[in-house]
Amino acid sequence: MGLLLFDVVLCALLLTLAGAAMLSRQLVHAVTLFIAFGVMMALAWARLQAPDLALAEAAIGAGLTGALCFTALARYAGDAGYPKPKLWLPLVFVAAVSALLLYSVFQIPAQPTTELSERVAEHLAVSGVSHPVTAVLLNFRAWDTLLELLVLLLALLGARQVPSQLPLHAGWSLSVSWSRLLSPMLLLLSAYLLWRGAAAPGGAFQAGALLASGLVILRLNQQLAWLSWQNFAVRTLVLAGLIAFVMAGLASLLLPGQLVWLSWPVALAGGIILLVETFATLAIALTLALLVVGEPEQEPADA
Amino acid sequence: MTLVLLLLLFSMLLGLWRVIKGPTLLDRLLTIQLFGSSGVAILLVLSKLLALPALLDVALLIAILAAAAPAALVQRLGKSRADTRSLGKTP
Amino acid sequence: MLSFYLYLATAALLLGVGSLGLWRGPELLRRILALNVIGAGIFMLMVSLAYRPVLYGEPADSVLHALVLTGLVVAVSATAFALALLGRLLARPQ
Amino acid sequence: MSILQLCSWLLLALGVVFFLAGSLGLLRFADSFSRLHAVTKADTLGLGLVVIGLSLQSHWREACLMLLIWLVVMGSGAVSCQLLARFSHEQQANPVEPADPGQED
Repeated sequence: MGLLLFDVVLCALLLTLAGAAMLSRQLVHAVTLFIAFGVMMALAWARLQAPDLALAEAAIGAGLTGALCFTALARYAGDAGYPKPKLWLPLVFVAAVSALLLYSVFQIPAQPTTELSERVAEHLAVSGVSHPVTAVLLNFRAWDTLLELLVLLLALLGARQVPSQLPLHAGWSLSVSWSRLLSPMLLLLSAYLLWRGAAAPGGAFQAGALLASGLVILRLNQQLAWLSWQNFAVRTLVLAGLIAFVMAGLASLLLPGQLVWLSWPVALAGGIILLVETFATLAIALTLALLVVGEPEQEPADA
Repeated sequence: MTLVLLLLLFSMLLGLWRVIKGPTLLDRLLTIQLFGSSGVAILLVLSKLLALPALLDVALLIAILAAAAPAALVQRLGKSRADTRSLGKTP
Repeated sequence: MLSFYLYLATAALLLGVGSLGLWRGPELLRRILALNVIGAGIFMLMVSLAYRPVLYGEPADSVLHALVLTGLVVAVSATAFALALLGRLLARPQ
Repeated sequence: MSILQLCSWLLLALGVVFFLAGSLGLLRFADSFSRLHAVTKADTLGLGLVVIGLSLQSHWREACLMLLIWLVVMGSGAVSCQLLARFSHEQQANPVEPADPGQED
């Protein structure tokens, strides 16, 4: 009963924050509301017993989204105001669509279809890890993860085609030293999440997102001058996730008894997954960080 | 335990007014700070209540990122012209 | 049971709110945020569906969790790409 | 109910009170800087009390993790308080964007 009330308040908060972000008059307010919305989403995932998602959402929402949006805002500075758009026509249309959606989601039966999760549980023992989400991501549906790394790479390559420079400003010394103080902890926590992914919530995506947030925060505080596409090691590591994945797939094909691409032999599965995940973490972290703060360094224009 | 959870969420609900109404950007950023720390507390209690120890990791993650992020973000936004202008003014 | 439908309804309403923002704008950045809100609604739909086994005392559906996890990271990279395009658009001399 | 549990519940209740006080301060105080003060201090203390309260009911490893979380939040409360105040101060001195009209819907 109490938990239901908690759900009601949480859902109301989520909807209010989203609605206010969409309707607020100034863009900067929309962005802050959206960041608050991200924090609440992490809580919702935690409540819905999806700790993996809560980890990823927290890492993305608290670090990356904020940096992305504030960078975009800084570009908007000095932009003229926009005329206030009409509210009623879209509102009526959207209300109708929402009513339809509401009607259809209430048709969904509460009885779960357990076929897939039963099959996951059945094959968990031969996957090399004991955490089902990691087993799905890195073994049963390894194709998805491989292609996702490709999508990340494509996003980075695409963003690099449209560079627009925004100078980094000298950080406040308190902020710089505080972020430096926290950086070992960030590194340690993401390594822990990566390692932990084999048996408990954690894994390459969460660790990668966290590491990316850390890199972005340090970069915004004028650290990590090496973090740019010009650096050969960075480029190599960005590609390393994909390469390690493909190599692992090819190598496991060569082993006797292996017929299917991207299916790991049982005895080696744990090791292969850890290896692939390590490179994937580094690749995800660097790709996301470059996407967020990737522009070439430049002296402030009028300093 | 559920009562604690509810009251913590209620304290976030109180903050909602400030994040929507402002009036200054500082108030909004502050409310995000409040959401961060109440969120950490809620996650701690939830991890106990739902018996999900992994939520403690989530709480640590939010704590560390919320610790470092606002400062970095604010620099990105606010210092741009203000800083160079003030540098120009000093004799 | 009730919370399951509550989160489903929230997912549907988030989709509605997001599409309102997408239509209304007026700034491009707000439209990108609106797309993210719609994405959040869809993720919430999937996660609520994954929550159903919990109602019957079983662990949540890991396949859906894995899908949403992939989706979260793809969504942030797509947002970053969209914002890069936006930055280029704004940097263009008027 | 053992003494330990009683203490734990008392601490939890006290922690929640501090959280609510912080939020009330955010809501009621007159200007941004006093609100800043209310949030960053009261919440840190509230979180500390919640952490100690929960630790009394937990395994020692979880208690250590929670203590670490509290330490981080304590540091970040102090630092971000300073930084946000400084940001606001600089922005007031030379505003980048037109001043906020103060009301909106």
